[in-house]
Amino acid sequence: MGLFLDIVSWVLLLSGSFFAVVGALGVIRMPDLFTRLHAAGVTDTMGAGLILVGLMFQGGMSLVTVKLFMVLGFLWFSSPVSTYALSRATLASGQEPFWSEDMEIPDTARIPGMVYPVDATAEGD
Amino acid sequence: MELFINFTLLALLAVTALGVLHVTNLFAAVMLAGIYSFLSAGLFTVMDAVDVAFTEAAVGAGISTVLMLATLALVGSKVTTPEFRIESISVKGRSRRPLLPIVVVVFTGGILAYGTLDMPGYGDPDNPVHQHVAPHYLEESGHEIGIPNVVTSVLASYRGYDTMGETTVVFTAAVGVMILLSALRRRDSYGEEAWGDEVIDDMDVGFKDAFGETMDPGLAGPEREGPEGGGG
Amino acid sequence: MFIVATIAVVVAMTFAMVRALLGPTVYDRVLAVNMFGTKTVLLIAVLGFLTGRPDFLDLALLYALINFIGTLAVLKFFEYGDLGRRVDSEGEA
Amino acid sequence: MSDQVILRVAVKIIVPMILLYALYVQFHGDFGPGGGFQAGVIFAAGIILYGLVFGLRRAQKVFPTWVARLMAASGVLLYAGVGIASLLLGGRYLDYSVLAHDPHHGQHYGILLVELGVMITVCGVMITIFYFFAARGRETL
Repeated sequence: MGLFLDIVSWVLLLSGSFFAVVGALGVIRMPDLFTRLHAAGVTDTMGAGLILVGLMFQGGMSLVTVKLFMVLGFLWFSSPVSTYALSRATLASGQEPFWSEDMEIPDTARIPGMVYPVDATAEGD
Repeated sequence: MELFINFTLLALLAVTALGVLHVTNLFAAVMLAGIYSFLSAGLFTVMDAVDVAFTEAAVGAGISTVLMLATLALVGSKVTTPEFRIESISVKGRSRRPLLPIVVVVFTGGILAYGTLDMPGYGDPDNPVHQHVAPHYLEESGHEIGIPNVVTSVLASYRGYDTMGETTVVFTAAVGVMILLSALRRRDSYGEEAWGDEVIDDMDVGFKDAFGETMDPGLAGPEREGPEGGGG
Repeated sequence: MFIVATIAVVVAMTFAMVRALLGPTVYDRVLAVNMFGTKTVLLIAVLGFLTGRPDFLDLALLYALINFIGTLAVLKFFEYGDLGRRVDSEGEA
Repeated sequence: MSDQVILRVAVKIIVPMILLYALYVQFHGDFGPGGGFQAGVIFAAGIILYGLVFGLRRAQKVFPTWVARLMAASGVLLYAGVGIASLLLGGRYLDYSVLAHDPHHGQHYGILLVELGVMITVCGVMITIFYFFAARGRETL
């Protein structure tokens, strides 16, 4: 049983490390902020999640596991919120993501007062 | 292994420090200062100074970014470029290059680095620090004070005077900030008719509540214009 | 095995820092700092297991909670230019 | 700018946790890392986060300025008062052993009170400084 738990935790740790490095690589390699946000999301969810769950298997039934669980909970709570706030602030600042030409932007996703390139081309026609 | 982590973190720390010097946008400098704080907290953790790392985490990540941004809101984020500074110096007569400061800094740094050669190694039990009172604290804290965390017992009991002085310093810092910013506000209020800012009125009301109605008329804002609807 | 995780986290930290140094816009730097904070949480957690003292997790917990504040302060600053305002229109604008 | 529901809901959930964690750091400081200074800073950070998202005015309704100032002063007073109390009880200044019949208990009470004083002062000071800076920032707008 102990060996089985160790193997599970190793696998989780290794895959978590993989996701952390890959996501970080994406943060460097991606072309604009929104795609970089996507890559950073990988490290925040998969990387942090798998590594922390792997550590939980090592911690066993103890206070350590509870604390790890709380850390994971807070990370998974705060990191999407800050990603949301960041992307929103970036949009509001006027930096535009790579829209495709004929992409439909639903009304719920629009920020009031912002000019979207799709509309501009549509009005131009 | 710990050596590897130490080296990497220290190298990153140095790179961050250089980056803070290099960037001309002060917002970017604030961001890099945040990274610096994270890195030093990591280093403190590696060096087992968990309480220090705790302080660094709380202050560096939570408060100092906010306060630095608040300062930037007051002073603006532009930094004068080095060219401009050189010109402004050369106006005075001699054209001075920033070579002298670099020489001084490198020389001083070299002397300091030379001085460290005589210091005992990190964690060496023969360190002078570990010779005098530290063994007493570590050995006697258990039955003299009776709490498990020696750091707390040293901080609050053995060195209670120091901590009280530090608390007073923190308090004095707040008083200083209050005096400085209040003085600025006061000077503004002479020139202007109205504040145009309910928040500051709120603060003045709070001041009155705390210290009674006796206020310097120069400090007190004009009457509040009825109840505001906001906040709800 | 913790060693692999530690190295991976440190490498990820380095990448995040490269982005913070390069970052063309300020938002890239914010992203990098936010990610750096997450990686610090991971590093502290993994280090605790690596050195056999998982008590350090309090620190990781603190970072997980506090990291949020810096990011929000920066974003609020950029969106509104000041820190004292409510984050919507009905407040004081 | 439309309202940011996500941000406000998230902050409403996370601020109590930060405040609770500050109290944990405060009272767990005898056993693990942490203590009065850290707890005060964390508590203040929670209030500041609230102020960042809900605005300075609402934060000042939750945590009025005069409370912050009162805390900044009374923490130092509490600290010094513990010293005076130990003087009056026949010990030396800030010698907590005389605070209770058992020296250990006295030390416990003393450290608890002293750390509480540090926390109160630090928390009040941080919040006061934030209020002042944020209010100044609004003037320049």
